[in-house]
Amino acid sequence: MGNFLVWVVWVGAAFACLGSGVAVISFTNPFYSALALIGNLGSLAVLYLLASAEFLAAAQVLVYAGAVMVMFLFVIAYLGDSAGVPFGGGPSWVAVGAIVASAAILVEVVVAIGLKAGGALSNEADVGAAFGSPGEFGRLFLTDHLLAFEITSIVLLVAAIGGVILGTQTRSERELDAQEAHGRA
Amino acid sequence: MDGPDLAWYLIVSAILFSIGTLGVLVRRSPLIVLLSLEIMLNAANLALISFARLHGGHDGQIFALTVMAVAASEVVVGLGLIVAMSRRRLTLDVDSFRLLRG
Amino acid sequence: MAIQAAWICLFAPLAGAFAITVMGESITRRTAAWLSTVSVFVAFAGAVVAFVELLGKSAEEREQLSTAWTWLSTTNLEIGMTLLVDPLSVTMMLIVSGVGGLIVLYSIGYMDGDPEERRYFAYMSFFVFAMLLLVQAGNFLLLLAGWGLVGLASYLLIGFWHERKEAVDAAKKAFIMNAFGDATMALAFFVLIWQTGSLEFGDVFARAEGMSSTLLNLVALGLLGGAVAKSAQIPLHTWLPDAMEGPTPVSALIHAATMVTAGVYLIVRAHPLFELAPTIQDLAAGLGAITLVVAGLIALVQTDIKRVIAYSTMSQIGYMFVGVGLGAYANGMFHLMTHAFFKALLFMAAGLVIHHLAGEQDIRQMGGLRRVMPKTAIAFLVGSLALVGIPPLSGFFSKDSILASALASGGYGQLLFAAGAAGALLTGLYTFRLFFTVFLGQPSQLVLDRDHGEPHHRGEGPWTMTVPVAVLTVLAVVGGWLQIPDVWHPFGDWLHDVAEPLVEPSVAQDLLASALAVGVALIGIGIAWVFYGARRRDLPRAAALRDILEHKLYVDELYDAVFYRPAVWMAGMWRRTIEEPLIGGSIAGVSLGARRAGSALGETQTGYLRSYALAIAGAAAVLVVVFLAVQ
Amino acid sequence: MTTALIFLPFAAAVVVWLLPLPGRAIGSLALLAALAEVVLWLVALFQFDFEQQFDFASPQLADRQSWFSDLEVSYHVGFYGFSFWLAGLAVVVSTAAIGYALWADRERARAYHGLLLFLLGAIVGVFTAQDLLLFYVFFEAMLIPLYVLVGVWGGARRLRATATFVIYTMAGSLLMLASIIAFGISQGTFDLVESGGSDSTWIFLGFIAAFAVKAPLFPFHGWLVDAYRESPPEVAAILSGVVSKAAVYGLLRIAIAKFGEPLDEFQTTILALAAIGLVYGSLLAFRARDVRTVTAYSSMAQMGLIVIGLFSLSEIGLNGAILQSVAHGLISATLFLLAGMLELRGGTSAFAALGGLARGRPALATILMTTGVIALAVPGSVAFAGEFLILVGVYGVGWGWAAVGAGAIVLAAMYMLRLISGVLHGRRGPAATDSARDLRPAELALLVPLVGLLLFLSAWPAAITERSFPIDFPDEAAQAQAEAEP
Repeated sequence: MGNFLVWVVWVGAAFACLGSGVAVISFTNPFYSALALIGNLGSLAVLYLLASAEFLAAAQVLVYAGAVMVMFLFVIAYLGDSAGVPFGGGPSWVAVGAIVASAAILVEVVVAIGLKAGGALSNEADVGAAFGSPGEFGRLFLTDHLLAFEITSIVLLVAAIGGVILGTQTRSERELDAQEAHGRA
Repeated sequence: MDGPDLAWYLIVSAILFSIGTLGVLVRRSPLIVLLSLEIMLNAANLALISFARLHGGHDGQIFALTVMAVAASEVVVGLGLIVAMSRRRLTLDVDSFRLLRG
Repeated sequence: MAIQAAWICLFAPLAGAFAITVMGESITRRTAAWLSTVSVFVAFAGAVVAFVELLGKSAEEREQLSTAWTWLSTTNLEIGMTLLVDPLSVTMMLIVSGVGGLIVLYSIGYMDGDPEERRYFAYMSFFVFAMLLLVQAGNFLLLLAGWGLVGLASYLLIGFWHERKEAVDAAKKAFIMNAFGDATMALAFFVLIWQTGSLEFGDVFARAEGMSSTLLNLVALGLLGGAVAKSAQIPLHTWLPDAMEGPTPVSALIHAATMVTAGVYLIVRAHPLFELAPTIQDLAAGLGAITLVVAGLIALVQTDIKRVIAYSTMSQIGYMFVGVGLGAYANGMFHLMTHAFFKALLFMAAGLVIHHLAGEQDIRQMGGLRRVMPKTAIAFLVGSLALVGIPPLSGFFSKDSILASALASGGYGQLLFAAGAAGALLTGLYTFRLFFTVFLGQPSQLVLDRDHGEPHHRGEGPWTMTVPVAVLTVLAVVGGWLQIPDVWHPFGDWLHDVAEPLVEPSVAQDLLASALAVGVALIGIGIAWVFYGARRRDLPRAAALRDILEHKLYVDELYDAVFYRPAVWMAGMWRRTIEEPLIGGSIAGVSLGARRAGSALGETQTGYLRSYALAIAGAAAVLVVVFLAVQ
Repeated sequence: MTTALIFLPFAAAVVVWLLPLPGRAIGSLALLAALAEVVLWLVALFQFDFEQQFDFASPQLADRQSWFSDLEVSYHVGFYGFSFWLAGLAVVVSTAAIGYALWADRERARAYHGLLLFLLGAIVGVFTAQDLLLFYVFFEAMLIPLYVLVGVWGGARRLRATATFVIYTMAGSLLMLASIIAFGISQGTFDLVESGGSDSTWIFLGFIAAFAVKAPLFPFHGWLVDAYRESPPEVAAILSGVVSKAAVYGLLRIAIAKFGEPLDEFQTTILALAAIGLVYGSLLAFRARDVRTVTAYSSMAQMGLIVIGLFSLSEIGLNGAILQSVAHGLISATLFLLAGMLELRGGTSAFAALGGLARGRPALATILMTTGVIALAVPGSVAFAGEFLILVGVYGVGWGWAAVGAGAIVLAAMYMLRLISGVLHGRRGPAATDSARDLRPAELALLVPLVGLLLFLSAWPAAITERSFPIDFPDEAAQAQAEAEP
């Protein structure tokens, strides 16, 4: 019975995930897209949980859906009207090519999975309760994956500095603002 | 294990990745391109986590966490660029940046 | 002692040339001239010492070798800077440095006032060095070195007046035809090295007998090629008349007395090789015979005083070739020596005339000079008589000994004898045509003008010019007395051990040859008297023959058509068909292709960011297929 | 010792680049460094043991340091008799070139002199490298300054010249790199002394391609004329005099020393290409219109001759090739420097504009005449000695090669005499004005040592031939001789 419940949850999460993904790329208004992405991230977190990645599921919700997406929404709000551009367009071969390429990747991956399905893919390892727990992560990050950890920290630091620099107003931009303000007045 | 085969996780991951790709390739708004990128990264994360489960090792999950950190950084830089563009009164349309034209 | 003298003899002129070159304008022209003269006379002194030394030794001990340093070597081949002193080389050393010294002395007067006198004397000293190197060389390669360097000196001196195009062209022509001879000699040496492993005269001659007759013929032919080019024998003769563009003393020294006779020296020096290739030796004699007749004929129609003498030189060298080609080595060398005396005399006397007439060389402008320049006329007459072979002057003894040898050499020899006798007739004719035209008759307008003109040219020349002429006049008279057939032959004995003659004419043959030669020569003089002497008869016209002779049998034109023009054409054609379109074009093609490809690829750079992303995605799709397939 | 010889110029180049001195001062400094290099070479001359048996397995004055030990790559340098002379040639010619650059007062002197010194160091490196990878590094290091020197300081069409030069040399050296890697991997070491021979045709051809471009052999000479004509004269002097000898060293040290079967297989082909180059270059030189082009094509012809000597594969031919390399290096350097001096005076080296320069300019006339007659290999000159040995060597392969070579002597006489007459003789050309003065003492100071060396070697060519391959091995000539004497 528990099995059935798992199935229901999984199917629900999977469809929510795919549906919200389609929604992200279909809305014209970026605001709605961003909201759809939050849904997408949330349903993914459910899938993570089902795959025994509890810590990651939590991080997904807290960091991604929480922090990152809020930033997105701030920016969209800041941009206001100017964020809206036509949906697609450009040369038609780009659109056609995009569909073909995406479909091709999808088909190929599915074929690849199908070739392996039923064999190795069905025999997952037995894992203990500690699998995917924060404690385990902490231990690994400070032992085996110390380098990855450090590099990640440097990447984050660099990104932070980059964000600050990109966000700083330059003189030419201040002049633009001043002109506009003057024009309005 | 309870629930579906890991193959299904991978199939969801593949579909999600394709949706993200389509979004990146079709949409002109840099914001939505950025969002689609997030979808692609998450699709990859899902695959990583599935394989971690399959092999019973933590490496995949560690990798996924790193991807998240990188994704966050990427969002910071991407959004920073978008804001800077808008402040310079540039159109927020990826098709309008064509300086690379040969 | 003889060896040390030989080294001094060799290097004194080089030192002179070097000193004049390096000191440049810090010495006066006159000093440079004397420096050169002294250096050549020092060489002569060295030659005399060596000669006296050798005279005092027995015949077997007269050959001495001395190696100062290794000139060129590899593991299996060692070629030393080796001098060979033996009767043959000492004879040549005496002739070269002795006659050379007189001519350099003569040049002091002749070249006086030329702005580049220093250069002239440096070249002259250098030439004497090169010629001495040629005759003293102890191996074939050093001989070739001297051979090439005399060619170089000849080039430098023919083109001495380098602002005249004719002079420069003549110089180049002389050099290139001689370079051809150098090349054939070099080829012969390649064969010798591979067959005998050495270029030392002794080793080569000792080992040559083991060679196949084909190779021996090739070697001899190669050497003959060099000899023919250097000695201006048919068919490589056309440079010598043009070489008369150089100053007259140069013509006397290089193109009469010494360098052009080097071919004769070479055949004598390498006679063991030629004797192993009798066909080629006969060919040498045959070429000599053809040359002596043809050159005599051409000399008949020349109007330039120096060119007449130049053709006469070719003709006389033809006699020498006949002599050495038949194996009468001492006789050939003897004629070489006497010829050096009387031909240098003729050139220098002609030089006096030219000097007197301020550079005029056309005999049609001359005449009656006997009255103005009586001593010169006598000298010229002595030289002419010696050349024609009138007893008891030197030419008689030397030329008749060659003719006698020819008479003694069987059927082929008698054919050559006939040619030689015809040549004697021609010699008498053209020589006295020249003498009568220039010195007899009424003084021409030019002569009268010059004589009442500048006082500088009064008289017959400064003492530096007249003394050498006087000395050579004496030598031209007495030079032949060294060898009187069947009576007295120190010259033949002197050279006997170096080059044993192959023929020994009998007394009867000697007498017959002498009588015939003198007889036809007198007939020649008589004909000349009829046409050019007091009476001045009109000449038979024979325009076609004249034309052929004046164009030197069209050999120049032939070479022009066969070698020069094809080379020029080929160079031009290669430049048009290979160098520019293929070699240059391939570069242009590569760069054009790269540029085209670049702009074509540039088209794909639309600038749409999404098209780049699409490319990435498409590539990923393709890569997945590749991975699946490879797996 | 060898290391010092290589790195002295490099160090000097760095100093010259860094010191902020004015042009003349920096030029003098560079000249001093070059003279120091000459002195160093002379010191090495006395240390070198010419008595020692020649053997490719034992370079002298060698230095060795491991570089990448897992690939068996090492910094390994050393001299053999023949490479010692080539290095000496490089040092002497480069010194004269640097002196000329000082005299001509080039713009941006620090960069210019620095590059020249760098070039010198790389060339000495090429002539000493005993490790293939090191050889490649120096080979390429030699090309970089050349690209810049031609491309920046060259004549009007310098960009085209540089582009052509780059394309050709790059194509050649990339093929060589492929060959080096294949050879090194298959041998398990890149060390030339330790590695054995190979029979691979493709590896052999890769090396040949690089050296054929460098020499250049017909038909790989497309870069030659433009590069020699457009570069500054002192660079052309180094390029034709010295850099082309890197091909000689490479052919000898690698192609001939390491390959057995392919060498026999391709001997005729390479001899044929070299012979074609010899005749072709001579004929084109004969029709060229200025001093530089004549010298350029004659250079090609001479390199053809040298390659003929190398590929005669006989000891005499090899000896001749080395002697001729040294002689040709000195000759073409002198001629290019002279062409530069003529250009400084009249702005051109075209025969149409020159002529009649002998009158009143004795020093110029004497130097040009002396160099010219040595260049045309007048018997008795060092060039003649070299050609003679080469042709003796190749006569053993076939008499036809020797005959072609001997014919080329006549052609050489034709084009060289044309050059001499075109500049010195005949009527005065428009560029031969009174302001075109005789050679100045400074110019004589550059040329007289070169010409003096040529004359010295003419008097004693054995100085080099006795000391290039001091070895006794019975080759074919000796066998033939032994057969001739029963």
